[in-house]
Amino acid sequence: MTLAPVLVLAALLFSLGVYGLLARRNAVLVLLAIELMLNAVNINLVAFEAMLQDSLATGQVFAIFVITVAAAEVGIGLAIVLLIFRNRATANVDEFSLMKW
Amino acid sequence: MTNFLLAAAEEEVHSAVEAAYTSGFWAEYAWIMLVIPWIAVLGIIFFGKRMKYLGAEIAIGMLAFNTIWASILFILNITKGVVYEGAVTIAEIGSNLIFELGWVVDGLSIMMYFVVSFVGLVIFIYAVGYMKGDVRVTWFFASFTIFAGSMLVLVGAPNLVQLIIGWEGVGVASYLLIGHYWEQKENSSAGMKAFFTNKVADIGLIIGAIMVGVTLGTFKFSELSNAAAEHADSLALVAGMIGALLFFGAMGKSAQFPFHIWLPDAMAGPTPVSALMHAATMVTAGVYLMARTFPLYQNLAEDIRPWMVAIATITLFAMGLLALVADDIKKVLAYSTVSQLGYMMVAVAAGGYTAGVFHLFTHAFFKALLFLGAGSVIHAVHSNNMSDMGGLRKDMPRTYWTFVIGSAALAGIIPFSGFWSKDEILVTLGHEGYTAVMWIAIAGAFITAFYMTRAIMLTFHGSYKGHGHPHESEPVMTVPLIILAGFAAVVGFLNIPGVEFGGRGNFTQWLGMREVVMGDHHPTAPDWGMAAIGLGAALLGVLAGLALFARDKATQQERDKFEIPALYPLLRRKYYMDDAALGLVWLIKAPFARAIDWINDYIIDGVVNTMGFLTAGLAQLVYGGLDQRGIDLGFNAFAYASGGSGERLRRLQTGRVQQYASVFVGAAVMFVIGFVIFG
Amino acid sequence: MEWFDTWGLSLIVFLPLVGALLVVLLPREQEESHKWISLITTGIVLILSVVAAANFDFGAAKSFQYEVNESWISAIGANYHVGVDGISLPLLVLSGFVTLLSVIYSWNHWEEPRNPKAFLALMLVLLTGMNGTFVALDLVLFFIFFELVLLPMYFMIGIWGDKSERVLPVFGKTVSVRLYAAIKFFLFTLFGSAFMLLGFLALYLNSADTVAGRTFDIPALIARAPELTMLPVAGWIFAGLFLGFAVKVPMFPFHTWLPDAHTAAPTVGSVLLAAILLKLGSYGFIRIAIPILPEQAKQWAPVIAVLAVIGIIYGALACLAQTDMKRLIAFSSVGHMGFVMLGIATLTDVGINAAIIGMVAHGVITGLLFFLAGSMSHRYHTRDMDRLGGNQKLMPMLGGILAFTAMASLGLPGLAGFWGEFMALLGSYSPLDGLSLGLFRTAMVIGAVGTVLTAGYLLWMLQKVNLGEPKAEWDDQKFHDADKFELAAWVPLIVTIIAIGVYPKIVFGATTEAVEALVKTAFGG
Amino acid sequence: MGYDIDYLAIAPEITVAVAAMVVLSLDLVLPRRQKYWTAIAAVLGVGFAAFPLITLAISDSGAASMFNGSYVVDDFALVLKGLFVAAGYLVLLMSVQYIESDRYYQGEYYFLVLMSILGSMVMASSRDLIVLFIGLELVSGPLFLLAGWRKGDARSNEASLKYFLLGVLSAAIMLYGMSLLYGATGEVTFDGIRAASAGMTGEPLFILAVLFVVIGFAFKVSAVPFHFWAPDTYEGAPTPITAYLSVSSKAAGFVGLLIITYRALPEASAVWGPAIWIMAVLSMTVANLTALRQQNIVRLLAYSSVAQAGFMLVPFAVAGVSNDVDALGSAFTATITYLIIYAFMNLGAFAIVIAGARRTRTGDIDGWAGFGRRSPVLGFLAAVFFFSLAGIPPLAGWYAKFVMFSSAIGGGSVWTGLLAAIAAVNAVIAFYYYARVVKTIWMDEAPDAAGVEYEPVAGSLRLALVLAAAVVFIAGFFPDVINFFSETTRLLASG
Repeated sequence: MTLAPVLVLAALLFSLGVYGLLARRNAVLVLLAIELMLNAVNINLVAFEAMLQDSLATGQVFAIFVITVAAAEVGIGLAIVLLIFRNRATANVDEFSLMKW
Repeated sequence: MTNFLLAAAEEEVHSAVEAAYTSGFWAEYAWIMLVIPWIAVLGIIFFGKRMKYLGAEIAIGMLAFNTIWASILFILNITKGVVYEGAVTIAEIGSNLIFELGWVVDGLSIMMYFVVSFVGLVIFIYAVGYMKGDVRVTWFFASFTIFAGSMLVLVGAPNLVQLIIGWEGVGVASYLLIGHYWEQKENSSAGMKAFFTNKVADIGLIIGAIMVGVTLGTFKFSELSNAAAEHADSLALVAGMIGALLFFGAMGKSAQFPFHIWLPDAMAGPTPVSALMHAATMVTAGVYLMARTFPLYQNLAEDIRPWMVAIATITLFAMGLLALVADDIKKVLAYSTVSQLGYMMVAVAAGGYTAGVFHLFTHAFFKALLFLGAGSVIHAVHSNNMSDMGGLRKDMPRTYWTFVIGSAALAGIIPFSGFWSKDEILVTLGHEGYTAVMWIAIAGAFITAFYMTRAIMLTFHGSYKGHGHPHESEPVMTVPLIILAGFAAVVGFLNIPGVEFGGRGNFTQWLGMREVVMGDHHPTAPDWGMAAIGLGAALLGVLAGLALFARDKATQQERDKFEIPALYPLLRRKYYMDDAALGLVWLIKAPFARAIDWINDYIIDGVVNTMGFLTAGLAQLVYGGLDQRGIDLGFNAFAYASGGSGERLRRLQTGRVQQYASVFVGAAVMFVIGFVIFG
Repeated sequence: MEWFDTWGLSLIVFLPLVGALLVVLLPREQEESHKWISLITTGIVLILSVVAAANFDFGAAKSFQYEVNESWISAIGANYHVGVDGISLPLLVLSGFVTLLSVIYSWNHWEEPRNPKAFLALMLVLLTGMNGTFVALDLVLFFIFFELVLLPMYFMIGIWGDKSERVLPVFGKTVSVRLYAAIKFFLFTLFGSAFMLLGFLALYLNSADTVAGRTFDIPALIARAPELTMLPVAGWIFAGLFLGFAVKVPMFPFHTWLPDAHTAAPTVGSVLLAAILLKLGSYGFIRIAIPILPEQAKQWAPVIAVLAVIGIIYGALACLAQTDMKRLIAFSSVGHMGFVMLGIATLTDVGINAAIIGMVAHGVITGLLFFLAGSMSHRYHTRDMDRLGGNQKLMPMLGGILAFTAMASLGLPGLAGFWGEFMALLGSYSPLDGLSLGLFRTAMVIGAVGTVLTAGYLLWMLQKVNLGEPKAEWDDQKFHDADKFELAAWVPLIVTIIAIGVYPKIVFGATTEAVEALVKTAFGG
Repeated sequence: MGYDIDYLAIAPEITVAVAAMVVLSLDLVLPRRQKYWTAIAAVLGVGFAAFPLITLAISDSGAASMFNGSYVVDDFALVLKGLFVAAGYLVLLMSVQYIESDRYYQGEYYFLVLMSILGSMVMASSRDLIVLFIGLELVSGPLFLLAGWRKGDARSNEASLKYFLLGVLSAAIMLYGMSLLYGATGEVTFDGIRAASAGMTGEPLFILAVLFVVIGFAFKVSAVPFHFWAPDTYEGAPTPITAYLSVSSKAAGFVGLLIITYRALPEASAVWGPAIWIMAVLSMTVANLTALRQQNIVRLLAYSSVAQAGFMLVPFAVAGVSNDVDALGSAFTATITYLIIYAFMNLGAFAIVIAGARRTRTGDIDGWAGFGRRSPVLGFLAAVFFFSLAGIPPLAGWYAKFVMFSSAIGGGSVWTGLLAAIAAVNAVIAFYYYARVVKTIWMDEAPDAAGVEYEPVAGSLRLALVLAAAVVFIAGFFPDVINFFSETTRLLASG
């Protein structure tokens, strides 16, 4: 198995995530886009681990940590979105510009 | 050139000096004369107001003390000859730059001590009467004492630096005294003019002193000759320049053309100030400097002497002419002083050390006398202008007669002192080969006699044209007049060639009592031919004056009908010299100074402020620009690149979180691309 | 006196800080205690400085005395190294002296918003900074003290300064005089000192081949000068030091903070600024820049000389255009410091001695002038010379002192100001071998012309302020002449001016040998 | 080396973790009126963590290594943990009054802060990518929530959202970089990466990996152009949290950057060196210029902290550009020194902002006019902290700037010299806006002196102010105190 196609897949997935993050209005969709990016990382980690034949399975371990943390982060994200939705009755990220740079 | 140095450094001088009385009490402690004026100043300032004569007694006591001391030295010099020098070091920089304060006692300085102290004393006494009821007598006497004290420091200076100290001190005192009535702006301006003009000339003195100090490694007059011998090579290059610079300095103080402009204005001060300034202090300082540094001119800076003679000649003649048209009696005397200073300077410049100094000596007495006499008149008629005078002869006989004696001395009428000293100058000029100058000087003698006759006629003869009833001044003023008249009459005899006093020759030998021989020409017998020519010119002047001004008329203006059409406006405007000077000052003050101020505020500070505002503007640009345009731009570009539609672009512009994120990603991409390209 | 050898200088430097702490800790109501604490502290500091001068071994003026060298920041080899030699001794005494007089003067002269507690505390901190700069023998220590003076002065100007407003030329923006001046002062100095610090660091990094050997020690760096001055970056280093010191002096085109700061500052602030703070810059040249980088000093000397001479003429001409008395005096500082820098630029012992006595003289004279200007504006509530006039009549004593001080300021021989000017000209007639004679002699002549202009503006100021009849607007007002606190502050300065003028050995006695050694070490011969 | 857990070595972390649990439990059981005990428990808990730290520091047992070298407690870790504990302690002190006066619950607040502190402590000890990542997320996660603590305030919500989205984006980019790094080197431990990365400088994958990782941390330290979140978040978040963000969170980012660059990727200095050079220049210049225009004091401090981050990046850039071993070491300690000093002076500045806040909490700088006359002590302290930030001697900030300049000049190349010059100009610009605050406090007239109400300053806040001021003064006069800590960490740089 060659590594390259997997890496390309991961890169594409990551790019898709970035695009989603930048282009989606709805906060929930933005959160999902982030999940895409993190999963791209996971693909990378697992693929590299397979290529390297790491005896400690470091890549997989790393991936599991990433999955866990990603879950926590999405939890936090949803909590924030919920909070905002309560206050402002919208979940569109582009409407939050009270503070200017 | 250096042959003189060798010769001088050898026998004659040393034999003379060694024979002299060098270390007596009076010479060793002569510094007291230089110090007590300053103690007196403090005494006057702190206690003067509480005293009966408001501090004058301290000033007079001090000068009386100095007069006695100077007289003793004078007598010692006549009998034994005195050469002594002492100093305390006030600073040592490195090994060869030493600053000292000290006192020198030799023929020249003894003569000056005496003149300053004695003439000063007389004037001070006179001033007690003259200044009675003045707004600030104490202040006046304090300044007066500073004046005399500075002059003593100056003439006692054994080195150039101390001379500069005294020199500037004299300048400040003159500023204070000329501007004594500073409530009027003209008076304070006159003081400023005096100080400022002198300050300009001082550039020469200071730079000259620096060049002497650096080239020769000493500022001491007594070491100048020896040091000059040692550094003959390096000195040869700069001697002329040093001479010119020192002379430049002397021109200021001694009011040589074109620095004479301050002197007539200086009449703004009380009359005793004019007397002191013109007789003993201030204006003689320049001549004194030339006399003190005479060996330098005599032997090293020979090249510039003709120039000096030329300037002095212009001064003696052109300034004498100005005295013809002045209405203010003090201005007549002032221009006459400038003219006489020209005589002194021309003599010294031509090589007549003794002649020049002797004229200084005699001039001190008769000019003090004339000013005090004028003061007495002014005191009586409350005006400076001769147009308000006339016929005072009967009301003020003592003033009249003393004034006549003074005028005669000034005009060079035998046997008064001015005759002898002026004669010696003429002789010297002739001997040194300045024949043309000599004839101009003779013409000058004619003019002198002419304008003095005019002054006497307009003031004392005819009928009184002023207001009120003038009467003779009180004794405190007339007694000094009489004393001075006595001296003005007789001091000329001290230097009749061939006539000796006290076994050590006459004034010439007393004056020559210095560590270095002066090497000027000394006639051994009177030159009666020259005397006759000089006297003739003077008498001619008197006659001309009598012819023109003797007759009384209704107004003084009518009497004063002396007009030379071409010359008169020129003289009235004082050759436009004052206008030129004023123009220069205006030029500096108005356009230059304003330009600098403008440059400061608009250019330099403008740059500084611009930097500040630019930074602020840049801040606005970074803050506002990046926010409003840059980020949008970057984000739009990104959105466009990712295939976004116009509708999306518009929408995305408002979503700030995503804008931030897009910049974030964009920057990351830039970094990567940067490394791909440049890495 | 053994304790003095080790503790003397540290006491001189840090006692004011202790005093400031005491002042701060006492409640604001106890004004008298604040004043007395400040007076006693500055008094002790001055006494200690005088003791230091009295015990000073003038025979060994070129070596550092009362030296203390303790490890301070071991990581960078910076030490608490203090000591005085003949060069710093006069300045050390001067700073204690002027500060004491400032405290005395302040006794009953408070500018709005008063608050003596804060003002005195700042003044004491300032004293620490000034004294520290003069005794520091370590670049880092020097830097700390050099910067330490900024804060108190910033607050003095900003809080107690001139409350009026003015319009900035060119931009037409209205600014508060004191705030503009305060920030300008700070930014200028900070800008210079930032680059100065870079220079110090570069010196440090090149001071030895190994990390352990590197040092900020000034004497050690001077000893290493022959190698340091040959570094390829030495020119840059000197440029950095130059920038730092030149701003502080201030030299011509970096001077514009000075008129603003002086004009805006409260009286005592102006006095201290003129008397001591400006000296830090020129002292830095003498203590650090020249001996450590002699070759660069030689290369830069013509530049410094030209800028100095421009400063002399420029300052004088600018003075003639002023209508604000304090601003005029401020501009005069530009000219006077020009003479100081001209002296330094000659790189000869004569010139540097001239610079030091010029610094001391300018300190006492201009300090006194600012005192007088302050007292006058205190009474007239204006500094506009067109409105003043006849001061001599209204207040004879104050007017007399003003006249005296103006005379001293114009370099009257026999008073302190003369020696600095005269010797600076003397020095520039024969600068160090290898420097352009033509340039320096031209500088001398222009400098001499500058003395005339100096006389011109000071006399002009006297005429406008002191002489003439008082203007009608003052007719009904009662003016009280100099009071006892003012006299107590001024008379010592007057005495000093005369004393130094008549007997300059007071200063030269300490400096000559040290300067000679400095020049010899730096330039050989 | 081994898998054994040295409980003594991780006692500080355990203390903090236990304290967090206690706080959470207390919050559960305590009635509403006695919630303040949670605050006391949190403050005491962090305080207690200092004891094992000190014990560890004093004992010369050497470095403790756990989890096969992934978690190391050495001098570097101890010093930074000490910093995190101290900074956390101060933040907690600053929080007490602020949180009490709010309507919101207390327990979670302290729990979250404690967890964040714990995370930063973990980062200090991390010696592989996984632990580093865990630590980083542990720091950030609670902060996302804390930033939105003022739940009813739309600004606070927005702050939270922005911070969260950008934080996760950066985490994702960094993780992506980490995955590539793992792929390129086959290692996750730093020592392993270092060994494996020799000679890999030219490989695009490696370069990409390094850049992404560095960018991830650049976000954390809020370096330009990855700083956009900072001002908004700082403004919206509760002030004590802002203080925490600008100090501890930033410090954690720097710790990560330090370990990554010096420990794991010294071979890749040709990559991160120029990148950080650019970021340093941009951070200093852009942030300083922007700060000049700010009207809100918190935003001003936000930009100030961005600029300060730029100054702190200077030594990295030098280390990246220079090859000199000495320069490397001094650059490393320079950053640590700067970080320590910055922590205290910035916390002090925020404490002043909290203490001086009006009831309205507008934070407008002009609203501070006349503050110095009203409360001279606070005004004095404000001057101290702001001038210290500006780097004016003898306040501690000077030494931070000093070592920064020192390392820049020590780089010895044209680039580092240029960097030093840019930093010097920026230090001058920065002074202007710091001075502006002090000017407003001391020199401007209060426009409405009568109607302004200030909150009384609580004892805990006073303690925080005194502690910070004490450090600022002591470190200013005796920088060796700071050096003592930063020098012990030098070993890490040399491997």
